[in-house]
Amino acid sequence: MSVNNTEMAVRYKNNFLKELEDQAEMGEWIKMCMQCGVCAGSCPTNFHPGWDHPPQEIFMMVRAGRREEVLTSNSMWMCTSCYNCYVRCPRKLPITHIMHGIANYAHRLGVAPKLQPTRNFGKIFWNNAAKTGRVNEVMLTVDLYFRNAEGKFDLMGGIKKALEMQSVAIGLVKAGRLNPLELFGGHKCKDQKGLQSMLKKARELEETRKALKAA
Amino acid sequence: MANKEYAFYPGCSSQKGASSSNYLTSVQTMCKTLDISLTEIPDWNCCGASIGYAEGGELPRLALSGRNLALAEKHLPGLDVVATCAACWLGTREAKERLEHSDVLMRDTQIALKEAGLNITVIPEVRHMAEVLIEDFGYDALTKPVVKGLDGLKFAGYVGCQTNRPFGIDGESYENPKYLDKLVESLGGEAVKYDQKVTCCGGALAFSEPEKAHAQIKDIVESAYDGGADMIVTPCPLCQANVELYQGAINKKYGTKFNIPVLYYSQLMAVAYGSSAKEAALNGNVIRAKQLEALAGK
Amino acid sequence: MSATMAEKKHAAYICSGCELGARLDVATLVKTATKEGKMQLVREHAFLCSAEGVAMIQNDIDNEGVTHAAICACSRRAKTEAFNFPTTAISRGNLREGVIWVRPDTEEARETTQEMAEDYVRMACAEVKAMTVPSGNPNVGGSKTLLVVGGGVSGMTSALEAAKAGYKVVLVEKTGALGGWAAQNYKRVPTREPFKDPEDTGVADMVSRIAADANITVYLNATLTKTAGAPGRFKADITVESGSTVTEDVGAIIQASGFTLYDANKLPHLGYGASPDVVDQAGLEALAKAANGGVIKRPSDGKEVKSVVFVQCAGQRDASGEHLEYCSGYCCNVSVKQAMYFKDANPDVDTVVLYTDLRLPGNGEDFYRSAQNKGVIFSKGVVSTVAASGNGLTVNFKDLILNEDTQAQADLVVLATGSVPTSGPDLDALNAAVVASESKDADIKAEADLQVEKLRAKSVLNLSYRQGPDIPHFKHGFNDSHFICFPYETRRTAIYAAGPVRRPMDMVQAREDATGAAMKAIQAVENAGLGKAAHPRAGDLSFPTARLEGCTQCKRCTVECPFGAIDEDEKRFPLFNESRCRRCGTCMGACPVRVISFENYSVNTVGAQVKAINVPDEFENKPRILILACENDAYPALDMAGMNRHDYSAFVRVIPVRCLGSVNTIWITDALNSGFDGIMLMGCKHGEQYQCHFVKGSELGRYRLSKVGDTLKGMGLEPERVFDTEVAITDIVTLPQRINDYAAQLEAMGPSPMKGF
Amino acid sequence: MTSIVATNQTILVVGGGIAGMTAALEAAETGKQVVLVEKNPWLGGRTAQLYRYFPKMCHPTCGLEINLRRLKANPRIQVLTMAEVTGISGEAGNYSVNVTLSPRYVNNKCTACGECSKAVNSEIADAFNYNLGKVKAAYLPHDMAYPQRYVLDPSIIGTADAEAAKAACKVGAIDLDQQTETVSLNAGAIVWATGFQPYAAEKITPYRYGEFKNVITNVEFERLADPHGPTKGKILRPSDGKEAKNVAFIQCAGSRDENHLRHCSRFCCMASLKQTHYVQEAFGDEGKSTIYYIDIRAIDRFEDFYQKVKANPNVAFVKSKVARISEDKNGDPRLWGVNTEGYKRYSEPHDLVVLAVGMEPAVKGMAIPAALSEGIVADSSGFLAMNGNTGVFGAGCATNALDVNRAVQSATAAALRAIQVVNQVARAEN
Repeated sequence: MSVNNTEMAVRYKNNFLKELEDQAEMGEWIKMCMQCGVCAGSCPTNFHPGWDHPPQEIFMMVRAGRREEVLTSNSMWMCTSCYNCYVRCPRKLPITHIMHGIANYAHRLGVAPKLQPTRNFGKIFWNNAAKTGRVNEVMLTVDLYFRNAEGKFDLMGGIKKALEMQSVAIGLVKAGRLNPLELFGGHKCKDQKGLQSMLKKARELEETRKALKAA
Repeated sequence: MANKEYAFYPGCSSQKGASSSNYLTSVQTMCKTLDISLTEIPDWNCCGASIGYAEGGELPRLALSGRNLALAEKHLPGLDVVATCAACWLGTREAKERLEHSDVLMRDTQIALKEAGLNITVIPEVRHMAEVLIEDFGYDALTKPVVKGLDGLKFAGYVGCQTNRPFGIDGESYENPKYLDKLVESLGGEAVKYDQKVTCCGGALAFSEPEKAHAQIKDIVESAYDGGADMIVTPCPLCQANVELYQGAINKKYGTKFNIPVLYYSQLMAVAYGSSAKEAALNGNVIRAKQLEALAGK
Repeated sequence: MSATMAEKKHAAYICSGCELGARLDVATLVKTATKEGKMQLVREHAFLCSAEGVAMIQNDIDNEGVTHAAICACSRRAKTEAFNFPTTAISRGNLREGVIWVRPDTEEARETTQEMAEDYVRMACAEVKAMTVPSGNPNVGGSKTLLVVGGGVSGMTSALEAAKAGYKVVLVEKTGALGGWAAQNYKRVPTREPFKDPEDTGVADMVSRIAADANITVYLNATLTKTAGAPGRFKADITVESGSTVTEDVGAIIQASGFTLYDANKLPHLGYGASPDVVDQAGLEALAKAANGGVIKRPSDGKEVKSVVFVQCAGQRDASGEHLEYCSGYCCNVSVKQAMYFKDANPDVDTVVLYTDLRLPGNGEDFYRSAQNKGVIFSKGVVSTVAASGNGLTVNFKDLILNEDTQAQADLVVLATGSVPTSGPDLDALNAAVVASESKDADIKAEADLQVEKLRAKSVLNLSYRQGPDIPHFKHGFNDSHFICFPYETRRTAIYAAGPVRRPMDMVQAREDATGAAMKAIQAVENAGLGKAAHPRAGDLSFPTARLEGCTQCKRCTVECPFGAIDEDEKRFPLFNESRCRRCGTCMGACPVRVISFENYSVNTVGAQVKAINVPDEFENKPRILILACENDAYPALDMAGMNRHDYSAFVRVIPVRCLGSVNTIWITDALNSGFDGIMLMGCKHGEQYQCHFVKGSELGRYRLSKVGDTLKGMGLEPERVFDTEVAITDIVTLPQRINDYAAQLEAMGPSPMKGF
Repeated sequence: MTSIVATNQTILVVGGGIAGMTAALEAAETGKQVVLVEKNPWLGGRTAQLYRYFPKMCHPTCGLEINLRRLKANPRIQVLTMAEVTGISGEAGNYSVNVTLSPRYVNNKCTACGECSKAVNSEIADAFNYNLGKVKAAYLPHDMAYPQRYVLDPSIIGTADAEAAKAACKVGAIDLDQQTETVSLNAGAIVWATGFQPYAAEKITPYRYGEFKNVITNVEFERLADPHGPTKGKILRPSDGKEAKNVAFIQCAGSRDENHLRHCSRFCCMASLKQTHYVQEAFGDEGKSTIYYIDIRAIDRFEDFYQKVKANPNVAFVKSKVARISEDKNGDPRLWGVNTEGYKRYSEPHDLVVLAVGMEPAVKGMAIPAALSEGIVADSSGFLAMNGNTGVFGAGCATNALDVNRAVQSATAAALRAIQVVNQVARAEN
């Protein structure tokens, strides 16, 4: 393959590695990988199609300075948080968290794959939980089904998906494990004010900390 | 004065009308028999779950868990925090470890907690209910209250991921943990041998990329059947939901005829301890566990 | 104390324990020993290895004047602590492992088994009569001083460790200072916990300890111009810069002549020579020394190095054969260390190590982790070329993990080129050139003379040995030992190679190796002083003697000795240097006129056994097969076959030999003449993967015996009558089968026509 | 009561494997008094349990024979088998050592005739063959066991079997009254050559050793290939005795792994390369080997050996640390992982899996007596490292992960270090 020289110039340099050490959760561990590949083989989604790069390969790409490819890769978003890689890594790298960290960084930069469904769901989930401090499963489902990847409300798409899941939903309602009334508000924390300002402060602190490192 | 007391962290999915509300019901029944008193952490919040990484970032997630820990410490001093949900337990325990190992993170978390008028001095132990049963009671003690042994019933003990890795139950192997089997056996049931005991159910991908999750769930259910199991039993709400709810979809896609009940260990215990089907929340199963219901009805 | 003819008294002891009494007619064996064995004293005992049995023998030695005893009981490998009579000549008749344990306990087998036993009694008697107790080599040298050649870490270690044990050392270094390669280093790879950072080379400390050590004499700018003599009495001519020569008396020699880096000029494709910013590991050490902890600057323009790429296996592990085929073992560690030079001075320097297999054994893994932790990037990649580009260098390589051809830019490139031993000339090449130089053709001669001069100039030891001036090479020019269990066994007694001259190694290994070499050298001088043999017949007091009046000066002994022990005197007779000898007997086997012998092992001790064997005239059920078995592997294998009760033919008679190399063809012709139907020769594997404990012994023996074909033809015998079979000590199951197959083959061939003559 | 002659000029060697034997022999052949202590009933250690050596493919028993002959011929070495050092006090040049001897129940009258074994019925696990087979409870540990004396297993003492053995012995070599005894002796210097133990493979849980019958270790594979092993040299897999023609070798099984052994054990790569020859030897071109590795560490001239194996079309190399093993219905172990050279997934069944388990120093976890810890310390992997002036010296695999050749060098060096101490004592006393 041919690579243009501007990109070449940063190949196999510490720049990107350093960037992730500063910006990505647990990024300081990436350099410790010895390329044994046990993580790749341990990942349940590895044996499904449509997976670009296993963790070990991502880590090698980081060292090779392939910034764009790494950050736009869908690989990190394949993580099911099963922790197989984490417990088997001979170098004790917290691989699950590193992958989450890189994903989160790519997401923050806004370069992560737009239509990546897990990225989308992760966003929906967090906002759902952070809104009241407790997950509202009904709203979660609605947001998941009735919003497209850009977050726009999408009735037809929603109805289609809902129909697919109809039997499941009915089963749950029958079993008392799905309460439609939650559409109109459900469980929430009492101390909303405290909770929200806590989260706001946490977000601020994190941003400043990372900005400082970037500087 | 109860036999044992704990600060209880039920988690979102256990709430009334939520996807694992039957888990909570059966746990409460089980605890009554074992004389365990669970005091809910006042105004607890979501743990952020693993999937929270995408939008949440590190510190906000730590703050969420930090808040629960601070509340537990404040209102229920000296009590271990016990979670029934694998994700809640894992998220909270990870937070404990990170905060205890990083001054920077602890400092920032405290600053955030201050906004909610809270702070952490000593982080309590964070434990999973299964851990508590095994370590604080032990299999023999769990056998004692059995009045309706699960004799002749075959269970596939599905441990899954997050109660098993990275922390797991002390002394168990990641690849072949035995605690769930032993639990089943201590209730008189038979734990079948099958090889997908710790296979991931797909976790959050069940929502975002169902086809990937379904493929894994298929492997799990298939091998449970191959092992000769009548039912699957698990300690994790997400495992329970994923493995139970998508059997229909999988049948459609793969032409299988799956219809195997997926229960919580707590439901088995409730029944074995002589509680009614309702107390064991067997009505909370989408795929009904007829054999258990029959036993409970006797 | 050696017994003279006058006071000889021969006794035989026959054991009836371990079922021998039940399986054999011991009374007849006693008769055999008395009548045919001509033993003056014969005793039977029910449990000969018991305290009482041993006391009985000892009493005969002390009070009956027994000087020679044939002990007919179990194998010579068994009960050695019981049958231990150092002042008496002892032979062992192997009636247990060699007879009753390899024969079925049946009526029909009884007769042939008995015949077997009787022969072994005859053989034991005949052998012991031909033996005398060795009195030790009289020609011992007294020097216990060690000569160490080479003043690098290996040589300095040998010197210091030997001196610490109380031995005098002469240390010869060809340059003007001690320290060798290590002295060129800025720091060395860590040698102890936590294996995280480079540490001081320790050279200065060693040099000062040597200076302070009264036991060590150092010659700088000095070379060894002549080494004559033998263990315990070497005379080493040491010539110093001025040209003056000192002669030192030394007892043993340690060759620690070290290595040089593989010449990077042979790697133009990696940019060496094209750009001053491509250096080898020595070049980088020089830069690091200059920087002395500060930032490292590149040679071309003195600019601070901001990025460096290390190319592993440069000119090594090369299958094409153009460069080094081997791996030098230490280079991965060294590159890790050198990358740290940069990182420790400035963490922002980009350091990339390109490797195919990272080889950091043992705690090297900690060093590797430490480097990663410091931000050194490791990439599994194969470098194709290094080219100057603009103001820097471009390293083109294939990233094997990312599976793509790619490149990296660098201010500096370091080539890990590996080591080439300073091991003296290849003796085979030299000897070939010497032969050629005797050519009549003037051109060939001139060419050869030049070659001889060139090769001789490379000599490190300049031994005045007939077989050449240095230690023979093993592989890739290293002076290593071929043995796994016995790494110090070179083919020159009391001369030990140490450090990177014997195989590529790092400093930690070199120090260990040099200490071990000092151990062996000390052992060698001690034993040379007592006239004892060195490994593998350690402690053997026998030594070869030659009846020169019968010698035809054929030179076979001097050429064949695997250890270069035999020179020629001014009258061109073989001159034995006993303390160089390893007692394998190859010279004895090679001698066409049979003038060479050992006191306890000779043409006679074996020949007498061959003659003692009763070869019946009739063939029916009584063929005879002679087995000459190497005592190191074949004989133990036969013993263990017995221990496992694997039967084999009752018609074989086994005689252990020190080495196939010691087998003299006279034994073969005698045996054939006396009517043996077949002869099996059992020796160790030879060739590149030889297992012969005397290196070349089995090979030389085989070559020699392959010539008996003509003899056989001359006698009108089929070539199959002599069968050479390679035996490993583990052939416990297959060996009896091979014996039986051969017996069957002879059965089919019919009797030897020589029978009854 | 066992009597040992020893003074403060005696060198005590602990461990009778190839390192210990070498140290003892080199010292004795230099004229020193040596006491050699071995906990097994026989000498030779783990090398005696190997079928072949790399890179020569020669047989360890060949060198053992020479070493035993050196030993038999040397009056300066006293050998104590079934013996363990239980206490050390004193300092360099003057140690006093307690050695505890377990009863063999067979005295030196034994002629190794084997009658006792015939008489005994009960069988015990065959320790020499890593318990892959069984032996009679009255046994000669192996063909080259030295001392060449039978052993009675404690389990039969007090039973009819023991009496039967005693009755069968015509030379009165069986002494059922033998007791454990502790003797104390002097020593000027000590060589600690206690060797290594193969890493406990069951701890590497993803590989299911102990659960899946057809997952074995490299040391066990040596016994399978050995004609004197439990399968008479046939490479048969444990589950069903089927010929194992498709063998997988998993490198770094425990080594280079912070969950297990943090060090590289050095010998395992060469051992597996060697063992591919066993497969080839047994099945010719039908024998297939696959080596799963991170880095092939065929150091220095061993590279030749690696290149030869690499050239063999029946041997495949996959750069991958195997993630896990599952078991197919037919008993085939199935390996799951990713070939990291260009990201290739695999899920491969094999007839047999050989775990190239690494070395753990046998001293690990063993309480180093106070007198030793002065001069000798354990590194992070538990290997012995020298620490200043001392009369105690590590040798062989007690000091590092070494192959046989390097272990012998290390032992030879240790012998000199010990001699330095006793020579100093001698000089002081003269």
